[in-house]
Amino acid sequence: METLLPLAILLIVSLLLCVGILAVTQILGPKRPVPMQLSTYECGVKPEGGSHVPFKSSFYLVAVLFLLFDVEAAFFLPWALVYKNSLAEGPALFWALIVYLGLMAIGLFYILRKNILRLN
Amino acid sequence: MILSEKLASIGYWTHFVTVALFALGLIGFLIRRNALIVLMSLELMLNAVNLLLVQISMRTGTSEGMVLVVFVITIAAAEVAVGLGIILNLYRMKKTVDLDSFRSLSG
Amino acid sequence: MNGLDFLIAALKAIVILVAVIQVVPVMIYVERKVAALIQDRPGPNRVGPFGLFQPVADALKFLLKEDPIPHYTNRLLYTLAPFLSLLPACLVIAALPIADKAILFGREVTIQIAELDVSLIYILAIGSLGVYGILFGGWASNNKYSLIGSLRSASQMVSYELPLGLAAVGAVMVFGTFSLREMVLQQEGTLLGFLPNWGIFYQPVGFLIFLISSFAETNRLPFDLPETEAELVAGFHTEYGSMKFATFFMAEYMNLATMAGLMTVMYFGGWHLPWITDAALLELLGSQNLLCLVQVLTYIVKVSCFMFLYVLIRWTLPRFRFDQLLSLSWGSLIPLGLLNIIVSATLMYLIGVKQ
Amino acid sequence: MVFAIFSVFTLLTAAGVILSRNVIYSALNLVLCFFGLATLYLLWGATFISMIQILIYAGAIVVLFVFVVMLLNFEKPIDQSVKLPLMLLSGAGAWGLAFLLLRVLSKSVGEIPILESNSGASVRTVSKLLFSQYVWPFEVLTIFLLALIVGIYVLAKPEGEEKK
Repeated sequence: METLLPLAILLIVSLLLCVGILAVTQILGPKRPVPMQLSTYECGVKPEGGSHVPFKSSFYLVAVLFLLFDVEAAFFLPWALVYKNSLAEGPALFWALIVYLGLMAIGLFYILRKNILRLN
Repeated sequence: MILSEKLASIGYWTHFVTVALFALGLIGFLIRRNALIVLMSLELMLNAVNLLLVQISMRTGTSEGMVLVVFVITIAAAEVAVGLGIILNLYRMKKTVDLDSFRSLSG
Repeated sequence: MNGLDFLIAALKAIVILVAVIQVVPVMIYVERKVAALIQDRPGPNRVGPFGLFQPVADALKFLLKEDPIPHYTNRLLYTLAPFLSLLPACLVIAALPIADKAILFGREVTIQIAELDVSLIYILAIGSLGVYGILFGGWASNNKYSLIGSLRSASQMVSYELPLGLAAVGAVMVFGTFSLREMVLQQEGTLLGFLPNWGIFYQPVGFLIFLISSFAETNRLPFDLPETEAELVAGFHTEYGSMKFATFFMAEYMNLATMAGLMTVMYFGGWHLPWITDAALLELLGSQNLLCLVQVLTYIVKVSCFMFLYVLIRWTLPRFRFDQLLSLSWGSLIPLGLLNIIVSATLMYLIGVKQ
Repeated sequence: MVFAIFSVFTLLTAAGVILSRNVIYSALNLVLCFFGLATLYLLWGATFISMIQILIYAGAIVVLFVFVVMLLNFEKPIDQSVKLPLMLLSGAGAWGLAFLLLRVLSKSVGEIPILESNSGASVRTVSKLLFSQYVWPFEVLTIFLLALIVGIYVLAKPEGEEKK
């Protein structure tokens, strides 16, 4: 609890900083809206079509593969924490890693081989 | 704050938070027709379960609950990955994510 | 919990936050001067001696500009997005151990905002929230360029979070702890008699992966795809102006400082001076607070070296293409990170068996 | 006190998730809700779970949601015509269930005596348990994730092929 108190204060101060920045610009900045300024910026040319482009699923693929590998990478963290101290008790954790990393490498190899992300 | 005091705050009030979170997830699951929000409601329900597991784990001083939470989070990630993949495919066919428009499986 | 506790906590949080925010003006000045040096021009030299007050002028200018919210944008998210990127950048510094202990008001105070036992994951986790500012900013702007820019930049950030995490796993393995403070404490003394006992000598590959990923994670050149001025107008912040625009930059520079700080802590011994232990230094200086000051200065010097490296690289290397960027992460850095883990594990296992 | 603030915050944002008209606000609320939950875990001392919650839920899962929201183009909002009786019915049902659960929980979990020294839930013990007793479920989970990668490829492939 004691360790969280400075964190809480930091959260509050950061929030105040954000509000402060917003308020100061609102107060100090002039307000002279002109129509051109408030329209969508496309290099000065008149905006063309809707702003939401048809989607490319490769962005989705990057995000979803990130999600899956993030989960797998997150599992490494607790493993790494106990690995050093477990060495005295035998290689159980080492083999657990080999199996785990092997499976993860197969997954990675698969996406690279299938060229899912259209890398090349 | 000393430990027992901290744990005392894991009381009736936390049960209420847990079930309220679950109920909110359930309501969202039932009333919304946007597939994305339905999926999000599912996440809320899973999180209510996580909350309960952590609570029990802290109460009993064992780690089993935490390990289960790790598993639940993995399953949730998997569910979202597949769920959103399916939603994207459905959107490609129907140009909408309204669940009522996906009726091709019903008679 | 009494008033003194609260005072110390508040002092720690505010002083460190303000100190880290000072990185922004300093970096603006250094960046412009170095750019000028490399491009063979004088750079800022009008405001104050050697243009030293240029950052102040910049800040004033940002504050005094009109702050329009364009029509077609989603007003709430448009306003919120810069702060969604600033807030994680402010919060993330809580876990950095800047120095050991100081005596303040008659009690020992660690110079670290929050002494979490999971401070390494804390930085990775809160750091990963920075992507929302970019995503929401691009979406709310309702502009093709912003949308594409934010999608690209978010893809980049998430792709490079993985090697960052994997490199961190290597460090956790060596030190056997998540706590950055304990990591620094373990890096005291010398290795093999002549090298400082720093993490880089245990995890050289991990450090390299971490360094490269940190460039991409903070959207710096050579990975500054979010801001590719020539291709995407200005990426996700095309529609932003005035202080909102500056807020994105503040967040970027603060993230830079955090990354440099994290590398210092994990790979370069944090607050330790090389070849001299804290106990010997304390004997030399005679006072705990003086020792703490020396530690803070050491830390700042180490972080500044990294910051200067960032600036130098920004003005010397060309930009990557988007597919090159993704293939560098997925095709090289992640496999390398896995390889690093397995080699480290094997070495640790073999050394452990021998003992 | 702090605990109460953050639990109310969590519940409000959870309500925001299901009530927002725009999906992007739902996503924003979802992030805040997960952040609130992580804070609750942190307050209880479950630091590891708290950080994993932010790292995976807030940092990855919701990012995926936001990506999909940005990729899809919602021209007309859905959910305009939610029937009121249906809403009331499901609301009543859900809250009824919640009430039942609350009773069950306070009878079961609420009866568990609170341990004085709960050293059992530290990061280290959780990790140790995960890699000793639960190592096989864990490896099975990895195979499951591997299968998922293949599945994702199959799901997202067709559009990729059209692009060529």
